[in-house]
Amino acid sequence: MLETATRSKKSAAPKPAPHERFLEAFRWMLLARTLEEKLVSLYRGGLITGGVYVGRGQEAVSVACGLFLQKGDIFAPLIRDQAGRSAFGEPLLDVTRTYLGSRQGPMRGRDGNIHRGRPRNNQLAMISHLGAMVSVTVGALMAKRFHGEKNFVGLSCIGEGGMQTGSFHEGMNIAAIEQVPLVVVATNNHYAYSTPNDREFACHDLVDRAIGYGFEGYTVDGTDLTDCLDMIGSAVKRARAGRPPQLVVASVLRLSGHGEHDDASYVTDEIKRQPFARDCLKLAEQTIVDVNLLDAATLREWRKDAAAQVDQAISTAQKEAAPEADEEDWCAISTRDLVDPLE
Amino acid sequence: MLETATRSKKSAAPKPAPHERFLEAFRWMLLARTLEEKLVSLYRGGLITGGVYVGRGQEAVSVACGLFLQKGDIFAPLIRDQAGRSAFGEPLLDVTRTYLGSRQGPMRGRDGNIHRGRPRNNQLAMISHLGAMVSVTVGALMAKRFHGEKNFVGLSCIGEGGMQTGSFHEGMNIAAIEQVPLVVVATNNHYAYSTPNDREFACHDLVDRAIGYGFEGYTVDGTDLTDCLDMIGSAVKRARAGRPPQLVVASVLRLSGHGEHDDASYVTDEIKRQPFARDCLKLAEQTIVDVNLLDAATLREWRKDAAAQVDQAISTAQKEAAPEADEEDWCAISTRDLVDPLE
Amino acid sequence: MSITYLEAIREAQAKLLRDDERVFIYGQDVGGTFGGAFKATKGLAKEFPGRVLNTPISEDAMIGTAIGAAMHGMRPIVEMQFADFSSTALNQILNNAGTHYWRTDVPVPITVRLPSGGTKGSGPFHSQSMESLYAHYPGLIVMTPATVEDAYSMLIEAVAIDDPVVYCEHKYLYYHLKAENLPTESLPTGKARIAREGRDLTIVTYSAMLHEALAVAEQLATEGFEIEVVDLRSVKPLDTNTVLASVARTGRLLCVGESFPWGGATAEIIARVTAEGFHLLDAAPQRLNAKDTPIPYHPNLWSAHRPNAKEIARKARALLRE
Amino acid sequence: MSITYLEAIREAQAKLLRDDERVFIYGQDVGGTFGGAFKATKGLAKEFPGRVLNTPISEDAMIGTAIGAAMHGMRPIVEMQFADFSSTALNQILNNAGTHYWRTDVPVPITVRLPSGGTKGSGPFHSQSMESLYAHYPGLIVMTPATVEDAYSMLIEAVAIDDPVVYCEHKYLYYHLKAENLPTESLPTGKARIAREGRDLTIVTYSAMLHEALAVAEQLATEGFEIEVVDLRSVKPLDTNTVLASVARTGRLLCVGESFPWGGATAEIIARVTAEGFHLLDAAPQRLNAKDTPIPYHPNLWSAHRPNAKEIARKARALLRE
Ligand SMILES: Cc1ncc(C[n+]2csc(CCOP(=O)(O)OP(=O)(O)O)c2C)c(N)n1
Ligand SMILES: Cc1ncc(C[n+]2csc(CCOP(=O)(O)OP(=O)(O)O)c2C)c(N)n1
Ligand SMILES: [Mg+2]
Ligand SMILES: [Mg+2]
Repeated sequence: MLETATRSKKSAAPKPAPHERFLEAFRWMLLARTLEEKLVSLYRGGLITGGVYVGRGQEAVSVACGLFLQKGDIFAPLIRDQAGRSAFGEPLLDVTRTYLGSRQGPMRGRDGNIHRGRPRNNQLAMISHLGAMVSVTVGALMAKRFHGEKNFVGLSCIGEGGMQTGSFHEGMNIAAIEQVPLVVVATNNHYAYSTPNDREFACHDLVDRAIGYGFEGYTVDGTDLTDCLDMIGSAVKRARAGRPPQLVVASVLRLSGHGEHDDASYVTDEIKRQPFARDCLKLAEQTIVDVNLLDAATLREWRKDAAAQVDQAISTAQKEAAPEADEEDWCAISTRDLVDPLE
Repeated sequence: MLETATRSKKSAAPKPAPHERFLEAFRWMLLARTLEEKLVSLYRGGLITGGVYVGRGQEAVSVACGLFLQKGDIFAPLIRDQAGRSAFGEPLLDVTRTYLGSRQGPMRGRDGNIHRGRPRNNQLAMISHLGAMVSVTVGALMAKRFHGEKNFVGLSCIGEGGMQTGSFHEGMNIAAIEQVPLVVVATNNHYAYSTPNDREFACHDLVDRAIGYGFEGYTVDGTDLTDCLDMIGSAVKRARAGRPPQLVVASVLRLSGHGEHDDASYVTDEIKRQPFARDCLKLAEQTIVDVNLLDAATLREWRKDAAAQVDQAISTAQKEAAPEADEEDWCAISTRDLVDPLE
Repeated sequence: MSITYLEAIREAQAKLLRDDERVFIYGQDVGGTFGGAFKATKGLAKEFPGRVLNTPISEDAMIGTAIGAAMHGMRPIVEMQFADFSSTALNQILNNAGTHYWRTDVPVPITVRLPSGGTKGSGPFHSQSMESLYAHYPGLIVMTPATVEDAYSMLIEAVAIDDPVVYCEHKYLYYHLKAENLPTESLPTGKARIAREGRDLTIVTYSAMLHEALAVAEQLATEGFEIEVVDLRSVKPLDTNTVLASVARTGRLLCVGESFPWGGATAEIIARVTAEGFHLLDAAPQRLNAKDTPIPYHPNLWSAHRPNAKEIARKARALLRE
Repeated sequence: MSITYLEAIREAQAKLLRDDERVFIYGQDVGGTFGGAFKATKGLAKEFPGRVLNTPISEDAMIGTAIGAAMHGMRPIVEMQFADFSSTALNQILNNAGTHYWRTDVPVPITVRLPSGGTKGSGPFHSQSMESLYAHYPGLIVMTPATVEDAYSMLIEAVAIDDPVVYCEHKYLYYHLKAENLPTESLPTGKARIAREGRDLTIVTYSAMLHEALAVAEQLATEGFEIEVVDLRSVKPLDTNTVLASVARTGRLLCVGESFPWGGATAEIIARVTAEGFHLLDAAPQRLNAKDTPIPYHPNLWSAHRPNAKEIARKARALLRE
């Protein structure tokens, strides 16, 4: 059962039928939701230092970001991309170790929560400064082209808030100039922290930015898993096939606070009644039930499996030692003989 | 005769007939061209320290930027806006004093060439970092709104190269959010220094960026003075009337080097043959002759007048003393008792 | 009544909005019902409609807009959500605001609030102390208030000053620090304060490290040493005279700052004191800064990365023995 | 043969492109037939097709792209058109490149070339020396070559180093400085060089100021003083040992740098020397920097704004008298 999180990417396997892909995606979403709910309860219990940031309500978009990428593709997830990270191959232990400050995690206690990644495995480690990772993704793709690699793509995630940074603009523009096979998935979850769209931008539709960069632009209903899989899947396919860079703008509502410290009391009732405020996970489950893709027992089994995986990842990380200051080498550069002899 | 450069804005006067406006604009263009040719020859003669940057070929766009602004409007010109600066009311002496390093110029030898302005007279003093002046213009307009002023606009210039900066993006976006009465005139002169358009951006037409910001967008033939006056004039009018911010994208060729140190040998023959490579000043003069707006004697008179104004501004500035280090107070802040007692 | 450092910042802004119609507040999430990531502007948007404005995530444009408004008669206060994010506004701060008066004779009275410094679990991008970057460049005043009283009075002063002010408020002090009352008078900016008198050693510091230094002074008092603690209050201008006068009394100098070690405030103090007060020193002046790595997320690492009371005490004792 | 500082930079890049297929050059106007605002890449685009690429005016993205490429096996050299414009890339340099190895264990071998320092008539935005900003933050190596030989060999070394390097090349030296040959061997980065031996006073400096210091040493020699001149070569790492050894010989220290006075390299040197070599000093260590204003356009002002031979000589004489 536990292989769900660790089975390798199936790039060589035959293309799954649409409903198989749907179920696979759903299972990652379920895992992400389960994991994040657990992280939230640990946070509430005072067991996590720093913030907890979840992707509740955004799992359908996110999972589609991770699911179509193959080994060798570049993925630059952001704050709300647990589903996509898992689908891309991030072990649950990377998450729990980072949140719980295990010295064995990929960040070794040096960085926390969502600021994690494994650049060697093509999962970039976001910095906080929004927008900054787009051009980094472009550079990674250029490196692959320099190396003569073929058939690769990169996917970089952004929120509608991050789209307003200068860094994002420069990254989009340079991607189009360099004609790298890039997909940018922008999730408009209607808030940047507490700030509603009307103080974030003034255009009618963010997808209208695509043309100004020389990207191809698409919109997607982020609450609808089928739509997400279709639209993001085909954007990835187009980028891989050599079409111009792709911008996909998804519409959802963030179904949580900005972080778990935030009660999101600024979210208006009116917005909560919008179609984009629906819970993509519930909708996907409803589809599964309606179309009878799974029987109730299997669904129950999947839930249990997700919970078991999460529990194990948490209990493993919890048992691991924290980093200790006197075991740190406190070197910010890898070239040890060039470390400045500052006291 | 000399009043051309100093007569005050005619906002209260009745609206001039189109051909009067055309002639007025032409006269400023002529003055700018005459001035800049003289500055170039001073530079070649080693009489100007630092660079000389001219607007040759861009006078029609530029003059239209300055001409429709009234007292109280904000103008943020850039590198190639001599015509617009003059039309907005910048005295020629400001130019010659700055280029020649007179201590009496607005920059007092502290800054040079195009980096000049009189913020108190609403002509902003650009910093070199491109894109940075858009948001500054927005702020100035917000201040006016805070003060309860009415009926004002701001106009901020940019090149197609500067449009690729993050700063420009943020400035455009915040302008639209704040719904300030702003016109941004972007001049695509087909090069940023030596870099041709295909390494600057990859969209089909830069005006397509307007929609993504919530601006109204227009294109204009920058070689055609009538078109420039029409399009920029009406953009200013729309902004003043409360329409959303306006983006006008003009197409021209820079008919000079980036600066006078640059022979522009990278400009291809093919591009020199394009319609946008025509000289707007020659075209305007041709129109004047064709439609018989002026007789030859008056035209000659205007030329002589322009030359006389320029000569006078140069000879005045040349006679003035240079700044001296021991008369500088070397204070970067105005609050003298908070100057840091650094040696 | 009891008021925190954070509340003092909020109260100062409320007063500024009340007393001066040129003031407005500009920043991410400062408005609405929310009142900022740290609630430093809580309630102000409602109390002062149209004057506490949310911005997009556009630090460069936030500062650019403030500069334009300031040039035209307003007194904007820009809140950066975290000091660390001001890196993307740095060009506007240094090259536009910082040069404007000198170039054009028109000052730019903006106040940029930087929630600064480390707190546990905040990591490399939500913990930085950037005062040394901003002080290095000409044209800016850099305030680093360490007390509730200074947080209040210096913010009010910042807005009154005609020049750009970078106001570094320390997040660790937000809730930790309390005072009985808001001050009615205060030292002017540019004057350091003797936070504790002593005669054996001078510790010069500012912002959150003041409290570590005071704790050390307290502790060393039990060992028979009298430590004088100088709170710089602003790192630019930097009150060299007060520091020199203290070193004249004690003969020993330890400078403590939370920013990165290379260059910066502690080096600047030492360079000044040794240039002008070399003969006053009975021992080599020393300094203590954060370590030369990004700021770690994990509390175990973080508390060793910043200078802490234990380290300061160790350094102080070594200096006292010399 | 005679080769300028600028040609050495071009030659180093040609060699790097020739010898190492991971290298590419990225920057505004570096490509085409143009070869950069200063011609530091002249001819290279033609000689190495597809590896010398013009970029849009997007400093943040230029560095971001380089980081991504470096992380994946390339060795990008990014040319900033002027150091001053790196302010808009500073976030990527400090917070992305500078933290990456420490956070992820994956180093980011980018080289950022900054055409630095003042030349007459260049004004506030084309004259800056930014080494102190970059050295203040962790994670970067900051080179400041002062000779043709170092310009060449340190650039080659910069690209070989697995960590991000900020390479500050001085525009004033581009044409002014010539050497007979390119070096075949060199000191490694991190080692300062005794540029002139002496026993009365140590002047520690780097980049263009080295030549002012050497001129002063020459001049003071006629007055009977022997000045030792130390060329730091890199300000981070900073070779404290060589400086201390020199001060041990001379007992007197003057630090000269062209960047702004508050904080920065000269303060850092003094803080280190006084902490570790206090007893070696016979007089108060002094420093000389540019003035604390933006860099003026007019040559009359500019030549007084930067430290110049006359000022250095004045300071040196005063120090020698003490
Ligand atoms: C440059 C920058 N400024 C400010 C922040 C602080 N910040 C973190 S997340 C956030 C809101 C992000 O909104 P959005 O991009 O829409 O993503 P969402 O949180 O909605 O998923 C802000 C302002 C930041 N990370 N980066
Ligand atoms: C942020 C920034 N980077 C680099 C430069 C150097 N630079 C000055 S002008 C110029 C080209 C500008 O091109 P464009 O905006 O098209 O204006 P044009 O010169 O064509 O009128 C460059 C790269 C700059 N001024 N600002
Ligand atoms: Mg959002
Ligand atoms: Mg151009």
